[in-house]
Amino acid sequence: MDFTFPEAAEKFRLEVREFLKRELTPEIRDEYAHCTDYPHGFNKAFTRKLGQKGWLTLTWPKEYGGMGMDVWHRLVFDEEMAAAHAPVAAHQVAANFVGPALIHYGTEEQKKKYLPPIARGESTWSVGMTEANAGTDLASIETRAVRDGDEWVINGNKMYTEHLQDSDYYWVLVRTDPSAERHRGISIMVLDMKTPGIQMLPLWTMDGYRVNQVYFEDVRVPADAVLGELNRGFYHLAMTLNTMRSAGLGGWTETRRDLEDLVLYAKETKVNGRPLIEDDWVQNGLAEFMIHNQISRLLAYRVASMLENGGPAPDRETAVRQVWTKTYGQLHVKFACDVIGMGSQVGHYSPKFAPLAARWERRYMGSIAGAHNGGTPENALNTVALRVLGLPR
Amino acid sequence: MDFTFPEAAEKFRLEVREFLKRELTPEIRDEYAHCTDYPHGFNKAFTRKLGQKGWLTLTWPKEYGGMGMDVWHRLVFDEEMAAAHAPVAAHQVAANFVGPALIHYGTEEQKKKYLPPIARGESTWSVGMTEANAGTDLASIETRAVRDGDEWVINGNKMYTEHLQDSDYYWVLVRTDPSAERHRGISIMVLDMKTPGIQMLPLWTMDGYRVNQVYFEDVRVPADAVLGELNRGFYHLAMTLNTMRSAGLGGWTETRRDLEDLVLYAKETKVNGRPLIEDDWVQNGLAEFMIHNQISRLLAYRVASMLENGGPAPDRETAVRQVWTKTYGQLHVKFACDVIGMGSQVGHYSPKFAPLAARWERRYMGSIAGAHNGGTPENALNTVALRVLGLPR
Amino acid sequence: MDLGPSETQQVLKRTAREFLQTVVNPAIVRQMEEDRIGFDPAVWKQVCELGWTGLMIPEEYGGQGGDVSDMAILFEEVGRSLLPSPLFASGVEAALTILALGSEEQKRDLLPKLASGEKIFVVALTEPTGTYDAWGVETRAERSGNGWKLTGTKLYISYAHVADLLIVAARSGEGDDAIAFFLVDPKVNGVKLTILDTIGKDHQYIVELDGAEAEAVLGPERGGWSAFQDVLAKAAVVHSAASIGAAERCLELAVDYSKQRVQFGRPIGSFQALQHKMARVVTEITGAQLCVYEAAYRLAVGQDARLEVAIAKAAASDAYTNASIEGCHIHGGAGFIRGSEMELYFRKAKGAEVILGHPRWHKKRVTALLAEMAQPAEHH
Amino acid sequence: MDLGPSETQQVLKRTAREFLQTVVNPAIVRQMEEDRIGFDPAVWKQVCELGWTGLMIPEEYGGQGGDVSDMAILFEEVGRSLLPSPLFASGVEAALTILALGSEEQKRDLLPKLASGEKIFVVALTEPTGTYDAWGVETRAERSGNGWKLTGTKLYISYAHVADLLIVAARSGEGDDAIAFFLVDPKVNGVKLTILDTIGKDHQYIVELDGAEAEAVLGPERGGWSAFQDVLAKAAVVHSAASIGAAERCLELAVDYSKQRVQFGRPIGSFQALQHKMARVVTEITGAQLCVYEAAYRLAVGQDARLEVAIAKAAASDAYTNASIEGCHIHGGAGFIRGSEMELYFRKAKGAEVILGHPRWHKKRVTALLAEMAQPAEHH
Repeated sequence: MDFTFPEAAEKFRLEVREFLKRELTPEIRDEYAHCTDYPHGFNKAFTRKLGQKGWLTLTWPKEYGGMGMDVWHRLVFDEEMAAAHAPVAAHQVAANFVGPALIHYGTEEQKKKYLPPIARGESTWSVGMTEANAGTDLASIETRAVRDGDEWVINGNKMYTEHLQDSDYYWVLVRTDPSAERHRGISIMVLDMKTPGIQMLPLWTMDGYRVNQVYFEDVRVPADAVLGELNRGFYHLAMTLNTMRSAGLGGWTETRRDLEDLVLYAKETKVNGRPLIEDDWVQNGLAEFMIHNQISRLLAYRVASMLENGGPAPDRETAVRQVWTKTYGQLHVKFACDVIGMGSQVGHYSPKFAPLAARWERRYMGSIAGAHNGGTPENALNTVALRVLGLPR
Repeated sequence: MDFTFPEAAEKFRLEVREFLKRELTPEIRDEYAHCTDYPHGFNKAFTRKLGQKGWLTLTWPKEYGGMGMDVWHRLVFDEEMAAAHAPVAAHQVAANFVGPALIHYGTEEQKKKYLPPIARGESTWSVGMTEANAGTDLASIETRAVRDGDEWVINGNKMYTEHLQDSDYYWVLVRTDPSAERHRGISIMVLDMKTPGIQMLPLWTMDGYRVNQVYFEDVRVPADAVLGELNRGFYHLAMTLNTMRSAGLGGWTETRRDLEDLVLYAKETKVNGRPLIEDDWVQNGLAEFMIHNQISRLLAYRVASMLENGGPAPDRETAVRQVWTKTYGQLHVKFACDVIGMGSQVGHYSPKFAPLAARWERRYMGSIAGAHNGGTPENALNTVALRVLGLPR
Repeated sequence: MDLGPSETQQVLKRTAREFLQTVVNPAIVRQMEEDRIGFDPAVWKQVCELGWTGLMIPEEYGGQGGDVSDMAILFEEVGRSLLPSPLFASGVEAALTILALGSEEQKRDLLPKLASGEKIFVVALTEPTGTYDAWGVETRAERSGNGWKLTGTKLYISYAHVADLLIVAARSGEGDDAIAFFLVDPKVNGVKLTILDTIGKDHQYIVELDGAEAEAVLGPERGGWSAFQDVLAKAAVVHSAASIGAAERCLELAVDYSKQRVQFGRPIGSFQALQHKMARVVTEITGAQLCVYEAAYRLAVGQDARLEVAIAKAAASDAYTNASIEGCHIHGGAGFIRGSEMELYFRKAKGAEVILGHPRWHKKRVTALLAEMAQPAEHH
Repeated sequence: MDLGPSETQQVLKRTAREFLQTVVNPAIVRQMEEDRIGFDPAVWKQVCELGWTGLMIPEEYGGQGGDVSDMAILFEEVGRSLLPSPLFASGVEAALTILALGSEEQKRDLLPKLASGEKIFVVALTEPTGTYDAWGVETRAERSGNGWKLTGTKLYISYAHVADLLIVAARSGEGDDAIAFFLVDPKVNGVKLTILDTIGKDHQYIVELDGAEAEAVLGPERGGWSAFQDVLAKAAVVHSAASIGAAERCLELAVDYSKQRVQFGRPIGSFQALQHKMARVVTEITGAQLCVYEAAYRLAVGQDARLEVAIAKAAASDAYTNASIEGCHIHGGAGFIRGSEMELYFRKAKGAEVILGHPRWHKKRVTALLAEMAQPAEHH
């Protein structure tokens, strides 16, 4: 039984922390806190600096621009980035989702072409899966690619794509064989965003970040735009989703910071002369918040340890982690708002009267999207019930 | 908008209260609290006294031994009985479930035969619906009655029948046409408990009351044992279930008494010198307990008011009341145990160390059965979803 | 005992729904969020003409002579529609305050103007601590000649920017008794109004008072606070009724959406997990609504309603919050995108929850009242 | 970092499960509930021979030289099996207490007897107030010649009736420092044992001390309380591990039953509402188990584990309670009838919840520790 990081990883932590202290200027941090288009800050220059260090792709093989290091280094990096509220939107999708998937099923040519720029922090990707009529039922997507000579011609739509307005590439799920049964006949393609025919309509989420509605009108891409096997996209996708679900392992540190700030707030804020934290319900809620955060941390470590041992991400822990995130997150946001009380409705344009810089007002508005990103809370529970417990359909 | 009882009903309340003060001796109350076979006290002599007053059947037509009074009198009576912890098991099923159903679909002969003794508090009934393989899916019952000349011959089993060991009659659901589709071909029959071939195997619930497993072996009953129309039992049953669901309208008073006692306990019990009730979480939990109890009361009044206006029990309020009972009840039992802490595990054989006479220890053990009696919590939620909200199956 | 709206009240409710359907919809609500004034003056004029501003004002002062239960029934519809207007601030809070505290002369002067809609009055009670307890009134009133000068910060003051008169709670000394309600013209020196950025974008204001001169005291110079408790109670119940109406709309939206939206070949409303969510929501709303009605009834007939009011506000706020959260979840992506109807209710629910006492605060009151009443039963 | 049992611990766990399957089952557990002694002496002998009583005792005192994380792994299986025995009372609580407080001589004298199973020792700490805080120790120790006499009531003392020696916490004055642990022969005058009626029927006793003479003080006469905190921490973690094992069994029972039980033509495990209940249970158990492991690990290697222990006990108790409640609900009628396996776990869960600190109490500690640690972050 062991609960400590390898020494090398802890040493690396100091290096990352030092770097962030130096490079994460107040301006960048401010952008992160108040930027209205991205949930997690978008800064290409900062991303390039991380790429130069090789930190975006710590665990990738060296031949594709990776550092060939262990999972603990990656985890340490993620933890420090999240704790520092460092911007990640310019590289996250590319480095954590697209890259690993490509390593798995891309052709050698595709790997050579796409991976090194990702590792250098020079190419930004978006992922387009869901559609207006598909939701989380991805097997029912309607966007079609039709072969025309050496090219594919794409028509259809995608919903809720983040930061596509700043992406170089667009990873999309399209139907390439409409005659096949719904799970078959789906392929993955990569679209250079300079390709004509891609239209974007911006939408904003309640808490103020931009997601795009995307329309394809006779978008022509070359034959090698297909990633992995033709018509096997849905099976490749499972791998991508798995990677997504075992990503963000360092994210608990951001929540821990939120919690610590809330504890301080409860210590310092008085109600009729008595500190809030002396209220028993505040104590109880803070403790439950802490317990859940601790469990997020341990589940992340557990998933990491299985990955490090060469296995795939474990079903039980991975699936259960989704349930934690999707069902308990909302509870703690509500609790934090209750602690703050009347002030929890105040936004950051009234800084003087917005407790904790209006963080919880924004989190409250983001709590729905947070629970639905990458699958609904019900999807997460279904996965645990069907795959982990083997309950009948 | 009006929230007061009619004056006559309030006057009647004083009469009932006076009666209970006089007749509900400490012995009877003690029996109620500690009797191990019945959840709600079983006392035939006391039931007969109530029958002599006509109080068991306040709203029945006078021709069958009723008093022809309004629903408010009935509600007042139920409230006072529950608040006083008066024993009801000897008449409850007969007077509140079987009787009203018989009035609805019995033959005139059956009404004349069965109703007046019920009104006088002289006949005790049990109801047998569920079976080992049926659960709440009553359309799947397997007990069969086969016609043989002038008689029916019954074979099969029933589960979880309360106080059958002391009943005069047994109201049962049996399959009379096995070739019909599952909802059809079911009939209701009445069995005189003196009929040979009925075997009882006692089971005890966690909190110590007896429910019977019943086996029928060639039980022969006369042709007129069929209540209502042959093979229409499942449809008659819906009526009985409705009556059941709109019964127990006075039951909230017992919970209110529990709550008031808990408030007193929290006022008087000190933790390290500080009264429990000064703890914020205790305050919050007691308040939520009170709010839910208040809602139970108002829903009961609302159902009563609709019944009084001649309508059937309203779907929304009746269904919603089931959800309250079945889902929130458990929460408050758990909360009360939390308030009591270490002592919540102590039973009534250690009276010195059992807070509040071990009531919550017993309630905790009874909380599962309480939620499943007459349908699971899920059944209640399904009913609201499908019947009240009209959601698709 | 009927536990529901009377026939007259049912007519009021029906008429209100019909009227509101013609003058407000989600697009208008959203537009008014960004609007400087925050409501449509033409609609406001109609609202006043319908007599809603004067609904609780006796006929002798130019009102309709209704009671708080009438206003609660009306506000179920107002809440449901999310109508942006100073109706609650002026027609409920200010009207009740003037009725409860004002001298006969003040009532004769102010109430007809309020009832007709000629003037808008706004009560300025809460401060940055956000409490409705007496200790929260820290604004000081100091004698100055024959009058008073007020200094302090009032927060969360809805529609202060359109008020013709502010009714400001301030204290001239220690103790609850030293709190009085001052009439202040918002245009005098020493009053500064700044809009507050709120999740509901509902035109709440910061009112900074820096030696602002009061025109007069509303009613007595001492003892106003205790008379004001009845105002808080009635306002809380009316606001709770609005929450019930809004929660019902959240439920409708969720039910409708779940019947139409197909996933995995089935309408999502056929999935048991979502069915049970909605079943819980309707359960909570049904229960809370009865609590609100009972509180309104008791206040209307003058019975002690302290317990019922606390229960009503707590239950209604919780029901609305949950209905809005579950409604958004059921809508999935369509529930968190700006521009969706559901998203509006989600944001407005937060404001409804914290105004006039957070559910937590009311629950504390419930238990305090229970503890006060609890006596060992005679046959224990 | 592997976050789970080591290979040796996995062997221990497997062996334990195999052994326990042969010696205990629900019928035996139920029989032992009614039994005067409460456990099978023959099985107890085997348990001692397996070295479980001495698992945490250093080899020099006749034990196996394991640590608290080994014991936690073992207790996952013990908890799962509901084995009735004084293993926790003697092999965990008493062993830890003697190790933490005893003089070298006392250790040499007592530990080998405990490890071999020759003697059963039982700690008597809690009193009718049911707290594990120092203020709860109200039993008085008074000097009497060279020795001490004890007066007070100890409650919830598991297996006191088979103890060869009681280790009684009592105070000789005010302050935590005045609490010491006294060795008392339960057969001396002034000790009265009465069985306590508990929901778990788990042989807890009332120990009434009326001037009972102590043989000796275990370790120091002052300062024992602070050293004892480590005992409480380790015991809480081991008991939490037992809860995890039991909760896992509840989940298994629920899953199995729901796959077999058919209602409305489908196995009930195919209904989404029940699926989600079970999914939540497995989620809670998985999380709580990791918390227990981390606390055990930190205690074993001697790191500060105050926060982790409080989290572990709270999370494990909550997980077990919920698993037992949901398990019963899923079983329906089969879940509340005496004689069902599910019903056993439901009742035992209540005892597991309240022993060694209710989750509420541990949550208070979590926040107190958080508040102690919370400092403004440097880049805020």
